[in-house]
Amino acid sequence: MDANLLSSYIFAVIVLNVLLGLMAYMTYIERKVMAAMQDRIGPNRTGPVGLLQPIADGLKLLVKEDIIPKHADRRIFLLAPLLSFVLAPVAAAVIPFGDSITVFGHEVNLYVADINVAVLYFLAIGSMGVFGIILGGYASANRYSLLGGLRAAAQVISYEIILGLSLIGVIILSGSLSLVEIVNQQSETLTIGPLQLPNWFILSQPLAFIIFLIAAVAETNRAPFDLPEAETELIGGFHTEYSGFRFSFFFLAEYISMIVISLFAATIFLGGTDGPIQDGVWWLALKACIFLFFYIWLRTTVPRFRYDQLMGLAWKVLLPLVLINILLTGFIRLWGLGML
Amino acid sequence: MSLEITQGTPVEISEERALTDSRRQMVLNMGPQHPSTHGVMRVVLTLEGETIVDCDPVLGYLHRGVEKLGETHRYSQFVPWTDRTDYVAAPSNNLGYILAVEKLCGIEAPERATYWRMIMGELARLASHLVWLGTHALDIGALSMSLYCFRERELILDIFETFCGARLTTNMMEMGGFSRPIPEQLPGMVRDFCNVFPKMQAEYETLLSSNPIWLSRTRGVGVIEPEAAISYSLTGACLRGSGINYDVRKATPYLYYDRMEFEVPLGTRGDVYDRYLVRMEEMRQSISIIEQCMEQMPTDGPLALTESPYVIPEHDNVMKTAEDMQRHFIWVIKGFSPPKGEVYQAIEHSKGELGYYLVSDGTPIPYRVRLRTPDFVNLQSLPYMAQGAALADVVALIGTIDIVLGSVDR
Amino acid sequence: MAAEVLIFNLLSAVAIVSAVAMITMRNPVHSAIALVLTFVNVAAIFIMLRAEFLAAVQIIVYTGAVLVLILFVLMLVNPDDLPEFHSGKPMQNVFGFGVGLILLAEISVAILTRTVVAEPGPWNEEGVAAAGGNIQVIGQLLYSGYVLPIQATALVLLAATIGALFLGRPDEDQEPSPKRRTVATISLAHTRGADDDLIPALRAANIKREAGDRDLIMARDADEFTTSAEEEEKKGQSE
Amino acid sequence: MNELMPEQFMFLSAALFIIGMVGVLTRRNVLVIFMCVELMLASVNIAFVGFAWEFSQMTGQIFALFVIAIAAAEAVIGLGIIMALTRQRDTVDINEVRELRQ
Repeated sequence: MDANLLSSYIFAVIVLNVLLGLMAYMTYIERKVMAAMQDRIGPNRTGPVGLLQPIADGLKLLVKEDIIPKHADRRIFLLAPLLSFVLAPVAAAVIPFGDSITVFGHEVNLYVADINVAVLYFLAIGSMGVFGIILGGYASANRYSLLGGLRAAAQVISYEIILGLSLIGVIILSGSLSLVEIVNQQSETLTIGPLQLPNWFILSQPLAFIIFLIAAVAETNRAPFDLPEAETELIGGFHTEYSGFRFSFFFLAEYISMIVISLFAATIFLGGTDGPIQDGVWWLALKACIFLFFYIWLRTTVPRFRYDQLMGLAWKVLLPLVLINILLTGFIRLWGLGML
Repeated sequence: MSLEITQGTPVEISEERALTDSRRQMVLNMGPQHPSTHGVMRVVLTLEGETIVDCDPVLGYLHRGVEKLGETHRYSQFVPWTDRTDYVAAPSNNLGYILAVEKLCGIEAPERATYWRMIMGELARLASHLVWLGTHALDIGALSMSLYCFRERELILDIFETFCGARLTTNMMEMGGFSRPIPEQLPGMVRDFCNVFPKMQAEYETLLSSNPIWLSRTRGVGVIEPEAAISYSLTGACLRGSGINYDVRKATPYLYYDRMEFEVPLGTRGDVYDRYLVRMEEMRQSISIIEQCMEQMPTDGPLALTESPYVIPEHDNVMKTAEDMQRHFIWVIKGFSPPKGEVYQAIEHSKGELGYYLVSDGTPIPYRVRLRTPDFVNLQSLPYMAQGAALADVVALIGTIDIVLGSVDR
Repeated sequence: MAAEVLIFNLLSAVAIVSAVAMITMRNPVHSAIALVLTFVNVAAIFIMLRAEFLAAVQIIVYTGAVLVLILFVLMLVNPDDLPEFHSGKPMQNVFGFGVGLILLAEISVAILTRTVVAEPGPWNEEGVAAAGGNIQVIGQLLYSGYVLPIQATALVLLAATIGALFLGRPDEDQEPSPKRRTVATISLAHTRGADDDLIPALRAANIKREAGDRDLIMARDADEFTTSAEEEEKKGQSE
Repeated sequence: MNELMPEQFMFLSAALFIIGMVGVLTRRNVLVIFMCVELMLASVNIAFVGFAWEFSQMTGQIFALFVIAIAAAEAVIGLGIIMALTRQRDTVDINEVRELRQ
């Protein structure tokens, strides 16, 4: 096995573990931030300022009884959370965490894979991720779960389209589907008169960025698009019947996909590891944190959409906007190339 | 087993019908253990996709026979039971019952006590509206509202605690006024609250009224036409949201509401949003009423009609004079016997017209106690509003009726 | 390279086994999951055959969209009696397998005796890499030599969308949902009545403008708005 | 066998196609039949892509792309028909749908 492949494997393991650890503390940070926004204290009993809370939660979920409903479709019921959980971190494979570094004399790339269809790969994994939710909803033999699964199917199909189309503008400008290439292009400096601006795609594609943000929230089933699990309507929706570590798989999957999509957004629109001083993975982390904060902020602030309003937003508002964005970007690109 | 509901439609039949119906209808049993039914209410929904075809509320999971209990307790012993009907606005329930008994006995509390009763009633309305707002917003998905609302409700509960020692089940009102002195710090607390609260309320409104998702979730949803509102016998914000000008405080003023200057907000469309606006405006009017009460209230004067045989004698005198001691003994052991007759007293409760109907046969125990609880009557409109609505709207509709299951099931 | 062959054979075996599972599973949802597995393996085989773009499209379109739609319809059409076995009649089964075997034999012969060999094109591994990658090559070819077919495909998709809209619209003969009961105004059994018709009476009212287009009417007195519009009109005429 | 042979993908394509065909012929649930049709289309794609790989051409891949696009259109229409069918007849059993057989 050549060293390149080996280093990729090692890096993949590192990314996976960091993601899992981040995810655990993501729940802690979410609870703390929400508490601050809602005028309360948040977890503060387990460890100093509640820092051990995620571990306590994880332990609790692991040792809880694993209940399988009597009429459930047993095999699918067991499969669904695994499917969700396995697919969530896989998408992180294409995210570049920086340039290559030298470890023990080996050149190690700070990404798991640089494939030329990275953006499509990301979308493909995202579209597979919904299977866990749909199947979990179906297999629970519970009508709330079934409704949750149906909602998830319709919602993810609709917003997958929006998500994909919102990236087309960036792809037109960069001319590549590889995330490494997209990041490299963004690290150039744009000079407009006296202004020295980074060539981040958020500046050239602001509309696409906003639409991507909305679609990303919908894609991860977070408030205000958390219809598949709307706890005040569907009592948890697709995971109503899940308990113990199977529930925690769904839970982990949701948070991991949140982190991954934040990293992806930071990579595509905010220049990834590019920063004003000393480029590096910390810039990516900072940018992703902004997105994650945005997620939490939304959750504390806005009410939930209704099913028909959700669909209406996707098809009547976002789709036309994103198509207009593609058209405009195409024209500008052609004009820039001197083809018009 | 066949559960009869008000319209005489057995629940079992509707489930059977849905199962044999060829049109892919699904029966969804919402509750009694559901986070958004505000307690133990069960709603049997017949769905087609996400659209509601039929909606049957099933009540009685919290039935404790409060009315029957009233027929086995002496008049003054029933007051704590009224706390436990609508437990988010206990002082209002106490007030309605005490007013009914006072009407039966033909006595009236002194001026100062009446003003305090009004203040406590309006504070109870505010507390109840805050709980309503928080839970209603939470049902629709605005997570933080409930915490903000409960924060402000805490101030009101502190006032209740200072006044009577209890926070939730206050058992606050007494025959003929108040037998204990008003705590010194209480007027200051009420004034502070009146100063703080409008700012807080403005904050809530910026969070909700200008939020497009909140607007789209509440506007045009659950419309009750004025005719329907009247024929369903709705009261409170459900009626006024549809534009009917009926407020017990204005229509048949009790206490000193005829001395107050306040306005009754009326909606124009009768949807969830109008009821929200009406309740928000009612909160502002309540604050103004409390302020007027604090202004008009005499600083001195008796708090209770201690001379009346229906009222417990002053605590200080019980141990000093033989007469008061005897009266006290009889009042506590035997209770008082109002004259024969029947009486209906309605008050404007936070949820609508709360009526107490009492029949006295001249003994210390009432012959009949009947509660006209507003949310029980208002809940009738749920199937009317839910038909053709989306599944997600049901929680908004249950929220907009503002039910407390203790009061619905009694 | 032997590893390549091994991986290919493994992927093919899983694809075939799950395809067989698809047609033999009793529960259509299980069939759909088996089909997902087949498609994922097919996508992997596409990557092995140097068609990365197609692999991604295969997953996004087939598994991501088409199969999610199928699952959606599966759950929607009959949620209560979903796991039903819709297998064919015995005759049908025998006939089906027979035809399958015959076809398999025919195709096997055709493959093994294949003589047609085309000229190798320029797009071998080096050629594709030189042109910038699989996607770049497909893009360039698609929008140079295949403009007309791609337009036609776009038209087909548009027609399909319109057709699906037409098919999916609600039934015309569907029984209308029960009409809302509107009842004539009755008295509230209190000293005050209520308006039959609010709107004209409200023109003179004390109106508080709320957010947006909403108004709240502030009633100062219980006697406001208790006469109907008709009565008002009559009063005005008599005066 | 040290190298990937063209016969391998051809047999895979044929096998998947035939499995799909047998499914169409033997199953009665219209949705499963529909899935079988999708499988047959995918198997044809394998052949297209395989030949493109064998002869270092791109035409096969481009045609596979068209096939996927048409399959998506077909899926939309097919599922629409199935929805309309279940709405009117309340069945997904192909043997009970005989309107066109007369």
